[in-house]
Amino acid sequence: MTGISSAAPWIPLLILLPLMAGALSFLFGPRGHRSLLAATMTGIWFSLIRLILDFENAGLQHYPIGGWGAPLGIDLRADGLSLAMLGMTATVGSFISLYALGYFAGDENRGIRFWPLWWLLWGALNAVFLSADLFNLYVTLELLSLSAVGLVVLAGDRDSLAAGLRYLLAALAGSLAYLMGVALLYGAYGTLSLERMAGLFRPEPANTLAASLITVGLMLKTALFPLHFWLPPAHGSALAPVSALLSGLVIKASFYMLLRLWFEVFPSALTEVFTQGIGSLGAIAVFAGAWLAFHQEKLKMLIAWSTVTQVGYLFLTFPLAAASSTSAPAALSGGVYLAVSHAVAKAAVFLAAGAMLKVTDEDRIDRLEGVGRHLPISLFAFAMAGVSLMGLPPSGGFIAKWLLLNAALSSGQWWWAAVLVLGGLASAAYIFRVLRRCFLPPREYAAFHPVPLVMPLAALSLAGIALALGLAAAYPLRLLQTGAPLLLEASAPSTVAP
Amino acid sequence: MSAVYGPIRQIAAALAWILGIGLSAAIVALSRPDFGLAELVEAHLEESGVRHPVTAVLLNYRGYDTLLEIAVLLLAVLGILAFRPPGPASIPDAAPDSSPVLAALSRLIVPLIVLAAGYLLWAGAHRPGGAFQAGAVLAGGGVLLRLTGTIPSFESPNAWLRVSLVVGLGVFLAVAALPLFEGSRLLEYRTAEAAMVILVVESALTVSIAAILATAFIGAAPPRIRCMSPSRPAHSAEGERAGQS
Amino acid sequence: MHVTVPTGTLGGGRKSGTVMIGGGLIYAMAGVVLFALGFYGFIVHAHLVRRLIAFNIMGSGVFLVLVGLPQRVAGTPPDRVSEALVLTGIVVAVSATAFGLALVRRLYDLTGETRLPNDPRPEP
Amino acid sequence: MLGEILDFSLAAILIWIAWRTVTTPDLFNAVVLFIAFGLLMTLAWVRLHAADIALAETAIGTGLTGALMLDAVAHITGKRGRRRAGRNPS
Repeated sequence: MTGISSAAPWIPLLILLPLMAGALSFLFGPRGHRSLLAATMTGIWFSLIRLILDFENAGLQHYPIGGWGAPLGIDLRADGLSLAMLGMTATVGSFISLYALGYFAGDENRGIRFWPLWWLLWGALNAVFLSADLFNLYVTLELLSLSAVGLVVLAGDRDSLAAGLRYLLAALAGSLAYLMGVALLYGAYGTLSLERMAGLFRPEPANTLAASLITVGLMLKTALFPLHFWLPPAHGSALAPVSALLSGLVIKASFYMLLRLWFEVFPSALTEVFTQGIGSLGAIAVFAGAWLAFHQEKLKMLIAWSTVTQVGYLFLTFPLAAASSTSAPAALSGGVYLAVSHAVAKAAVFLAAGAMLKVTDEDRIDRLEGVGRHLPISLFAFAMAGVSLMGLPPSGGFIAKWLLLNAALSSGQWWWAAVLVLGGLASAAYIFRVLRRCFLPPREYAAFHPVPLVMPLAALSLAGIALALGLAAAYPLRLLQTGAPLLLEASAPSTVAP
Repeated sequence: MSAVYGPIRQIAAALAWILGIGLSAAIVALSRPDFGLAELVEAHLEESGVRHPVTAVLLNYRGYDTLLEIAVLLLAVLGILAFRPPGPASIPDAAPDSSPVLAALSRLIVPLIVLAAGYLLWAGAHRPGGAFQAGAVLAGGGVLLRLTGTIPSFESPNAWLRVSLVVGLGVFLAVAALPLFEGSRLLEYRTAEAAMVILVVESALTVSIAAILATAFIGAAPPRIRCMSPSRPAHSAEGERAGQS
Repeated sequence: MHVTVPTGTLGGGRKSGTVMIGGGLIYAMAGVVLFALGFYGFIVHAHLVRRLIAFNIMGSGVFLVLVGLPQRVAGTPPDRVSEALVLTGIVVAVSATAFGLALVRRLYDLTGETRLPNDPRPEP
Repeated sequence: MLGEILDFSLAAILIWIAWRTVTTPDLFNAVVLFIAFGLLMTLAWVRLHAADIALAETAIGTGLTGALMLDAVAHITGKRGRRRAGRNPS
């Protein structure tokens, strides 16, 4: 175990602040929710920046809650990967919060229900990214899923209720599969600490079964093909800021856990069959998702299917990182960078779409004519974020795919390189389908409602960040690689894999 | 089971068999730990502030799990409130059940329930019991009172209900954060104060758990007590419901 | 009290005479079967209340494994940590169930259906 | 020895009731069986020396979950459901 045991309050504050904000916003309703938002966001950013500074000085941070320390107590931990995910959450979360201020301005009834759920969701995300305990991760995942479902059903119509129920059932089944795996591992090793488990885990068949159950549960929550069935209805029928949260952030939490567990705790169980298999599921998701996205009639469903595609790319990390020790750092950085830039870009796209739908009152893509004239900022944001989703330069998506492409070629797996390149073309097809419509002149009878300016601006800022991630990639990538045991131990699987 | 669609049933059965057999084999083959937490739990019991090891784990060693868990419980209520139709401010309150037997019974039982909950809460420090059991028992009392009409139905939770719903999470968060101001760690109680702190947290948790569970029961929809009191005309509540949706 | 045996030996009772299959193993086995049964019910049923019941049975199975496994060697003291974990798990399960049931009721009020739309399974 | 016989029969009954709960065609039956299942789980927890879980299972697992389910079933088999109930045995 490397790193220092920290007593600075930044790690717990990142979890406590949003939870507290959730309790307060429920207690006080609409009163003072702007000041609460300002105070909490400032607190979160301040803690996060202090944590990053500490990390740069001292490296990996451990935080034994209650002073007990693992294995009796629960440890929190911050490394480069955690910080990248926390930064992603804070960035996307802040802009979605600002957007929500505008979005719920005329709908206080929903607004007062939105904020407590969203604060608890934010707290759950930070808790996932900081936890170093298998059972605690289960509780954080449940916190995350229930708040996410609560946000989906906020729309209140029958589609969103059905989608929310479908999502709830999928999430619950996934959690139980995960918990069964944890129960087996706890029975085998008598500890729940990730780091102790990492030292003890042996790839015996029983343990591998436990790891597989955990993996299936998390795949279900990440919506990897063929366990993606719940995602499009949930993300497509929720309110726009909620869709942005779900597609951008929530599915990344379970993906993060998969990376964390496989490359840190179970690397000895990584086999070529598993990595190539999960990569193939990812490849199928890339093409099937793009095909279905292209054929959607509703804008938000198109974007939701695009998320299925992007989740497919994320899972290419597994075959690329496990193949050889030379390709591992590039593949893992690329995978994480893709998760981060997709979060930013997809949130921007959903927010822009939300503004367009509020303006036109239409969810159908073929009714988007005239948006280019009436909502230029949103359309511009949509197009800019689309660049990142397609993986074109200069964007975070491009850097991420470039890293993955390098990993594919350096490990001699040209077929994954082909998936990356062709998948980008497929993404371009459905994005241009939307853009083409928007640039057509408006229909005569179409009505356009004004929206608060903060909505298109929030979308535009996120889209700008998606591009900036491509121009200033050096710092986040260095952060990801400093003191991250995940990447240091990534060479282990290559010696084990047949 | 003839009603269930053939192929799905067979696939599900096959998967369930594989799962069951695989997991059974795994349980038998699983290695045994050379290390258990039981000794550690006992070794630090003195410092934990309680004598009952399960309570020590729940509220001290792994108190952070419990902190998040009470947030999960609160989410059940937040989720239920999230999709309630806005509707008019006055849902016609389902008439209190006039069944004299139920009313008399509840007058008799409710004090006993409160007593039992108090005992469970107090007992948690040194023997089985604690906030969750106490809260659940109390919630049972709340449901009973709702059935007899003593507790009114609500459209959106009023201030008192909101306070009792979040007091558990709020107090726990405050107690967890307090050591941060003294340079200690999250949830790091001083040994001398641990017993007191745990009792405060447990009391707040009991209130919230009871409120949350009872709200989940009452708040899901206007109550339907038809099945339990056949004397009441069955259709009045139905009519309200249908008119509303 | 605590006995270590080589990994992978079943029960081990016949081998050394000091290790016996504890009651924990029986319940862990039952837990596994319940998990599989619940899983089956979760898949085959279209009715949402039935699926929530199946979910609860699956959950009970996991909890039995969680508590049973650490006690599988006879004479092992009960593991208080796993007991606390199960208490947490029960509360999480009841939260999810309450939320799910409320959603089912509302969906029924809106649509008159107790199953998800586009469900390929015919109504039992 | 007696304890082991008890454990085995309890495990078998738990599995049997769970099987009935999952496969019974009738919704109301399933809920009632599930409540019975919860009560038997309480016994299992006692046998596993987990008195806290036994208490919680009775109060929360069986009591509240059961009440919630009965209430939900009463709700969805009323009204339009009653017609449906007449149409087929569930």
